[in-house]
Amino acid sequence: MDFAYPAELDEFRRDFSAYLDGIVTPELIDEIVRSGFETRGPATVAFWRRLGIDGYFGLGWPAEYGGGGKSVLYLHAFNYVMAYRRLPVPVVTLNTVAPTLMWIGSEEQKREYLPKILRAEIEFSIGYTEPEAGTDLASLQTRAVRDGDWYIINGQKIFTTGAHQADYLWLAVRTDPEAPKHRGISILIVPLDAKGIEVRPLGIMHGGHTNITYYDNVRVPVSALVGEENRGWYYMTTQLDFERVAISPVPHLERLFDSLCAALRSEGASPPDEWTRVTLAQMAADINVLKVMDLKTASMVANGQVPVYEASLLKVLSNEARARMIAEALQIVGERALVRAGCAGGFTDVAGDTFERQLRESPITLFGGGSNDIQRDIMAGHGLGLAR
Amino acid sequence: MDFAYPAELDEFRRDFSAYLDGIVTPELIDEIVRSGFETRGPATVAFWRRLGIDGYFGLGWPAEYGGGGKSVLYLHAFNYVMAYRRLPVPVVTLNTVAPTLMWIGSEEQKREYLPKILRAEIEFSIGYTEPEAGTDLASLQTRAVRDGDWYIINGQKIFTTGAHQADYLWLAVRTDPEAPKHRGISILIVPLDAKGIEVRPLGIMHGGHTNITYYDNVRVPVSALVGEENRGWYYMTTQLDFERVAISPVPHLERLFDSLCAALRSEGASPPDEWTRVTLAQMAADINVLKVMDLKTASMVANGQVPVYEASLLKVLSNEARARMIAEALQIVGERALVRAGCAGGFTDVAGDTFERQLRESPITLFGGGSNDIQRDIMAGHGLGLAR
Amino acid sequence: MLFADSEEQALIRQTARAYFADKYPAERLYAIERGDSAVAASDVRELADLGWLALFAPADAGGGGIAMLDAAVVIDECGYAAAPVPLAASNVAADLLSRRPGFAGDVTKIASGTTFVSVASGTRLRGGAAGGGLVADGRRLRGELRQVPFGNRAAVVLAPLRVDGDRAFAAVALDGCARDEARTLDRRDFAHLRFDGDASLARVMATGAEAEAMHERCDALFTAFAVVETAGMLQRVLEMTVEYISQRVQFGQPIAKFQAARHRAAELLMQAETVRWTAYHALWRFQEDDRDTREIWLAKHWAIRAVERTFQVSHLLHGGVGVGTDYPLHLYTQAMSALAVRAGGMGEMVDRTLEPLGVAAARR
Amino acid sequence: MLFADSEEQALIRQTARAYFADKYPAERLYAIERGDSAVAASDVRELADLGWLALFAPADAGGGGIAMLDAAVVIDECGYAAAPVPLAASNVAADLLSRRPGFAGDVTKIASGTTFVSVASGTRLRGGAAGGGLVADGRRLRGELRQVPFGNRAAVVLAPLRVDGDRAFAAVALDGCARDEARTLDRRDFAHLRFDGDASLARVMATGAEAEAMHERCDALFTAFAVVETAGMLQRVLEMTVEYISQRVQFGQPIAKFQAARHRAAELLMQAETVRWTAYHALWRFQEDDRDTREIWLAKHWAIRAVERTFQVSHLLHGGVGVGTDYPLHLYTQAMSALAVRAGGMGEMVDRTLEPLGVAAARR
Repeated sequence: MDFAYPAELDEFRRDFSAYLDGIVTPELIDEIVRSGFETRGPATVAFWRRLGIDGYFGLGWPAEYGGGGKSVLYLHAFNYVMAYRRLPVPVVTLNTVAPTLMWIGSEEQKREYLPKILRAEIEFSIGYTEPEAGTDLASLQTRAVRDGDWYIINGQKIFTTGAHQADYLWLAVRTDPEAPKHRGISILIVPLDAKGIEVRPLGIMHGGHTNITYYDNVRVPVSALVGEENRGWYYMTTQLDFERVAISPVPHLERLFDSLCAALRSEGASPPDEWTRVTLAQMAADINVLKVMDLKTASMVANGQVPVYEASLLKVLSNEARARMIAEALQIVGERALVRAGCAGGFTDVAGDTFERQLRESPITLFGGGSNDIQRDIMAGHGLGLAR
Repeated sequence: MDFAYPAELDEFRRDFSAYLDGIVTPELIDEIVRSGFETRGPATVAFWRRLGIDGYFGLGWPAEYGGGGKSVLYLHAFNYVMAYRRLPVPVVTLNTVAPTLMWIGSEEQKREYLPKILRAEIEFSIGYTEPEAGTDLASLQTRAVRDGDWYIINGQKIFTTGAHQADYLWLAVRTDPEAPKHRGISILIVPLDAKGIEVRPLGIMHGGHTNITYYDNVRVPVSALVGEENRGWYYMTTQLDFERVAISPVPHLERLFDSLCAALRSEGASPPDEWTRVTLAQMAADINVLKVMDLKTASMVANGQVPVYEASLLKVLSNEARARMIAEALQIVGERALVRAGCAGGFTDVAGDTFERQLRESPITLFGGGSNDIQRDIMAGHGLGLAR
Repeated sequence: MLFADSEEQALIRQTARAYFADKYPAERLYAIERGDSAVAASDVRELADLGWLALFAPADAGGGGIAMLDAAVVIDECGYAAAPVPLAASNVAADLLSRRPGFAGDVTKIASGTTFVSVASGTRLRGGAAGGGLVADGRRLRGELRQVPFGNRAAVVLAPLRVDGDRAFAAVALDGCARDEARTLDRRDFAHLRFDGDASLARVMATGAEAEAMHERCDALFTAFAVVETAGMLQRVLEMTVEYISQRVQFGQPIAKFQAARHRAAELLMQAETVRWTAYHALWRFQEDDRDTREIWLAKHWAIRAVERTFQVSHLLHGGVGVGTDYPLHLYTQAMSALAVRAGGMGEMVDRTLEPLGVAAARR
Repeated sequence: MLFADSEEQALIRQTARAYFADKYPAERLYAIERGDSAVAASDVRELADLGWLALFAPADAGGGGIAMLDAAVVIDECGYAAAPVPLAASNVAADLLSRRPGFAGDVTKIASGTTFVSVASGTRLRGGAAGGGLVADGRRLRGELRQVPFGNRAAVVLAPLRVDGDRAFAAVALDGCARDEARTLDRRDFAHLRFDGDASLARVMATGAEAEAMHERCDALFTAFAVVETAGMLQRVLEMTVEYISQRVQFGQPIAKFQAARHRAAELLMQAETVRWTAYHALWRFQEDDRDTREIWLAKHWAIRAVERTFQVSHLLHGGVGVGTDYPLHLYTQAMSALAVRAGGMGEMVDRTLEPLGVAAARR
C-alpha cells in the first residue's frame, strides 16, 4: 500500500488553481450562473479556447496528438479542480470522443477532429439513448443502412444533450439488425448540419433542456464510421469504464459540504442546532469515504488496471450520498434554500449555485450512466462472482 | 376515520396491569431473567395456569369453548401488555393451535385439547421448517404415509423450538408427494412422547437452544389429522395472517425506547450527547409510526378484514426499526451495554434484560415468519398488484 | 376504530379528486410552473363556492363547521393533485380568526372569497425568520415577512409581531407593504413582504401568553396539514411509479418484473401509508385535545425522511422520463421536498420531539 | 499510489491467514465462546515468537520495527479469523512504552512474551469510565478500570490516572488489584480491575500535557486498529455470505439468483471495501504525521454504521443458519458489534469529527 498523493500532482493542482484565478473573469462566472450551469455561451467558449491553447484539454493525450502525455491522475486532478469550482468542461468531447478516436479512430478522423478538439473549436453531442432504450441501452433501434459509400440513418434519439449547440453527433446506430443486440451496433460521427436531422428541445426539471433528435434519411459517408462496423457496443462500454474514473463525482459533494460549513461558520449565522451538527459529522465521514475510494479507482487506472466493480461502488456511494446530502442541505439552510436563483432572500453555495437547483439536478445521477440497480448488479457479478 | 381507542380496552389494559402487579412474583421474574427469557420453568407454568384459570388465555375464544368471546382487540391488548413487561406467553399454543382447532378441528380434537390449553395444562411446539425448507417453507419433505388407520411419519425438522419441553407437536407433513408443493401438505398433532421421535438441541446465538427433531417411523392415528388432508398449506398461511396481528412487534420496541429514556433521565446519568438526543428523537418518530400502523392492522382484523400487505408492512418496518434501535441503544449506553447478564458493571432494561442479549436475539425477526424480502414481495403483489 | 374513510369522507374525497383533476390537469400545472398561467382570483372564488377556504372554522363564526379530519381529506386530495392552491393557509387563518370574538367578520369574508387571508408560517417557526420579523412601534409598522404563502395576492396575513415590545399575534392588512416575488422550489406565488407603514394596519388578535398559544396553534395546524398534503403527494407518486414500471419495458420485460424494482415500489408504499396514517392520527389527537401536539411533530419528523426516500426511489425507478418537464413527477418531488423544509424542518422537529421525553439537555 | 498489498504485505497477510486459520478454526472459537477453551499463555508465547506482540515499536527499543501499515495487515487478518487474541492492545502498549526513554525494557518483555501488557482504552475514552478512574494519592493507588482487554491475564496495564491531582499516564502493575470477570458480547477475557493498593505499582510514563498527548495517541491507535480489525471481519462476513447464498437453494434455485439477494451482497461488498480503505488510509496519515488523527475518527464513524448494516444484511441473507452456534457468523457479528461500541462510539465520534470543522457549538 502506498497512499502518498504524488507531490507533482499537488503542485499541478496548486498551479492550475492559480492559473484559473487569473483567467476566470466575472463575466464568465456571470454567464455560467445565469445560464443555470447549462449553456455554452461566448465567455465559456473563449474560456475553453484559452484552456485548449494552454494545453489543458490535451493534458493526458500522447505527444503525437499534441498532448501533454500526462498520466490519468492529471486528468483526474484537472477535472476535480474544474468541478469543485463548478467550471464547465466539454465532457463528452474530451472524455468520450477524443480518447476513443485516439484508440480506434482512422488516421483521417484523427487528423480531422483531434486538433480542433484540442483547441476547443468543435464540440460533440452524444446520441446513445432512445425512447425505448434507456437503461437497456443495447436495444437501440436507430438504423444505419449501408448504401454504396454512404450510411443512411433513420430513427430517433432522446436525451441528446447539447445537440442544439454542438457541431457533431457521436451516434450509436444499429448496423446489423440480425445480430444479437450487443453485436450489431456501430458508432458514426454525424455533422449536426446534415440534412434530415431535427433537434427538438425537451425540458428537464433542473432548468434548460436536453433534446430529442430525429433522423430522416440522414446520409453520411462511410468514412464517418468509428472503428469497425458492429463493434460499437464494445467501444462504448470500454470507454465508459475509463470515463467514469476521469470524472469524479466527489468534488461536487465536497463543494456542497464546504459551502454548508462556510455558511455555518460565517459571521451572523446562528449556531447550528444538534441535528445539524450530527448531520454535518455524518457528511464529513461520507465525504472521507468518497475521497478515499475515488483515489483508489483513479490509482487503479494509473496503474493500468480497469476498475469495474470499484467504479460501480463509487457511483452508488456517491449517488446515494449526493441525494441525501442535498436534501439535508435544504434542511440545514431552511427556507432560504428554497428560493430560486434571481429572487431575493435566497442562498447560494461557493460557486453561486442554489441548493434547490442542485436538488432538482440530483435525480440525473441516480440513473445516468447506468442506474444504481445496474451498478449493484455489476458489483455482484464482477466483484463477487455472483452470476444472474 | 375513527381513531378513538375504545374506552373499555383502556380499562382492560389498566385492570390487567393491576392484576399482573398482583400475581407477578419476584420468583417468577427471577426465573424468567435467569433463563435468558427462554425456558419454561415451574414458576412460569404456575403463572400460566393462573392466567388460564382467570380467563386470560381464552379471552378471545367463543363462549362455547369456555372463552370470553372478546374481540381481537382484547387479544392484542393482552399480548401487548404481556410483551411490554417481557412476560412469557405460550405463543404457538394460544395463537396458532387453539384458533386453528376452533376453526377446522374435529369435535374430538376440540374436546381433547381446548380445555387443557385454556388451563395451560398442555403446550405445543411447531414443526414447520426443515433444513432444506426455510423461507421456501412449502417445499418441506417430511412424509406422512397413510397405513390403515395410521399415519407413519419419517423426516426431519429444524427450529422445532420448545420441543424439548412441550407435550405435542403441531407438525406440517407431506401427505401427497405427487401434488404441486402447496397442495400436498397436511397438519398432524403428534405427542412428543411418541416412539421414533428424537429431539436434539441446536444452540442459538441469543442463548439456550432450539431443536432439530427426527422422525423415524413415528405412528399416529388418523384422528391426529387437523382439518382435511392436503389442505395444510391453506390452514398454515391463513392462520399466519391472523397470528401476525395478535402478536405485535411494537411493545418490545417501546420497552427498549422507554428503558433508554428512563436511563438518561435517571439521577446521576450524564446528560446525553448531541448524537444521543438526535437519535432518541428519531426513535420517537419511529415508535409513533409503529404504534399507529399496529393499531391500523389490529382494527382491520377487528372489523373483519384480513390485513395482508398491511401486516407485511408492519413487519418490515418493525424489523428494521428493531435492528437499528438495538444497535443504537448499544451506542447510547456505551460499553456497559456489552456486559453479559450476571457479570458486574452491566446495564439492563426495565424488564431486567441486557441490550447485548437483545442484539443477539434481533436477527431472528429479520427472517422468522418470512424474511423482509418475502414481505416486500407480498407488499408489491398484494398491496400494489405487481405480479412477479 | 376505523382506519379508512367514513362514508362522508369518501364523498368529500371523491368530490375533491374530481374537482382538482378537472381544474388542475398536468398541462395546466406545467403552465403554472413555467409562469404561463397562475391561480387566479376566479380560481379562488371557485374554492370559496365549494366551501373549502374555511372548512373547519365553526359554522356560527362563518366557517364550514366540519370536522378537522374531514377538512384534511380536501387537503390530502389537494396534495394528490399537486394543485398549487392556498387551502392550508386559508383554513388555518379562518380557524385562528374564528377563535377571537371580534374577528368573526373576517371568517365570513374568507369563506365567501371576498378577502384572501394567509398566514406567516414557515420554517423555524419559533422565533425564526418567517414570523418574528414584524414590529409595531407607536404608529409605525416595520419589518418583513419572508416567503408568505400566496403572499402575492393575499389581502391580509396573520403573523406574530411585537407591539411596543410585547409579543402579539395580529391580522395585518397588506395594503401598504411592498411585495417581492419569492419564486421557490415548489411555487411561484410566495412573496417577501416588507413593511414600512401605518401600525393601524395590524389588528391585534392576542397578546402575551395568548399570542404565544395562538402562534403555537398556527404552527401545529400548519404543520399537520403540510403532512396531510404530503401524504396525498406520496400517494400519487406511488401510483404514478407503479403505473410506469408496469408499462415500461427494458431488457425484454416490464421493469416491474425485476425484484429490485418491485421492492423499491414496496418501499414507496410503506412511505405513503405511514405518512398518511400518522398525519391523520396526529390531527385527530389535536382535534380531541389541542394541547396534544406531540404526534404532529413526530409525524412531521417521519415525513421529512419519507419524502427524502420517495424522492430518490421514484426518480430512480423513472429514469430519464421522470426529470422531463412534460411528465408530472417533478411537480410532486419538488413540492414535497419544499414542504419538508417549509412547515418546520428536521432541526426544529428534533427539538420539538425531544421536549416531551424529559431527557436532559446536552452538555455544552 | 497503490491501493493493494505490497509484496511484503502480501507475504505478511499470507502468513497471518494461514496461522490464524490453523490455530483458531471454527471449532476452537466455539469452544472459547462456550468457555470450554481459552487463549492460553502458550498461545500468547506463540504470538511473541511470531513477533506480533510489538510489531511496529522501533527495533532499537525492542520492537519489530515494521511500518504501522504492515502491522495493520496482521490485525486485519486477526479480524478475518475472528481470533480472540490481544494483538491490538499489546501493539499499542509497546508503541507507547517505546516512546518513553525509561521503558524500553518493557517493550523487550512484551516482544518476548515475558510480560503481557494491556491498555485501558475503551468507550468514551476522553474522561470516560474506562480510563479516568484511577487515582494515585500519596502512597495509595485507588479506583477501577472497566473492561480492560485481556485484563484477566495481563501483568501490566497502561492507563491514564491522576497523581496527586495532576493528569498522568502510567504503566500499572496488576499484582495487587482485584479482577472481576467481565464477560461481554464478544469476549470472555475482559476484566474489571479494582485497585486499593500500593501507588508504587504505577510507574508514571508522562504527566500533564505529555500525558494528555499519550492518552490521545493511545485512543487514536486503538481506534484505528479497531477499524482495521473490523475491516477483516467484514471481509470474512462478506465471503461467508456470498458462499452461503451461492449454495443454499430455495424456491428451486440458489438464493444468489434472486436480484434482491445479489444486491444485498453488493451492499456487503461496499461496506467491507470502504471500511478497509478508510481504515488503512487513516492509519497511513497518522503514520506520516501523528497529529493528524482526523481520518481515524471519520473512518470509525463510518465503520460503526457499516457494522450495523452488515449485521442486518448478513443475518437476513443467512436466515436461521446464521444464528446457530455451530456456524461462525455469530462470532463475527457479535465481535464487530462490540468493537463498534468499544473503541469510541457514535456520540464520541460525532464530537471528534466536528472539532476540525470549526462549526460553532449548538445553542443551549
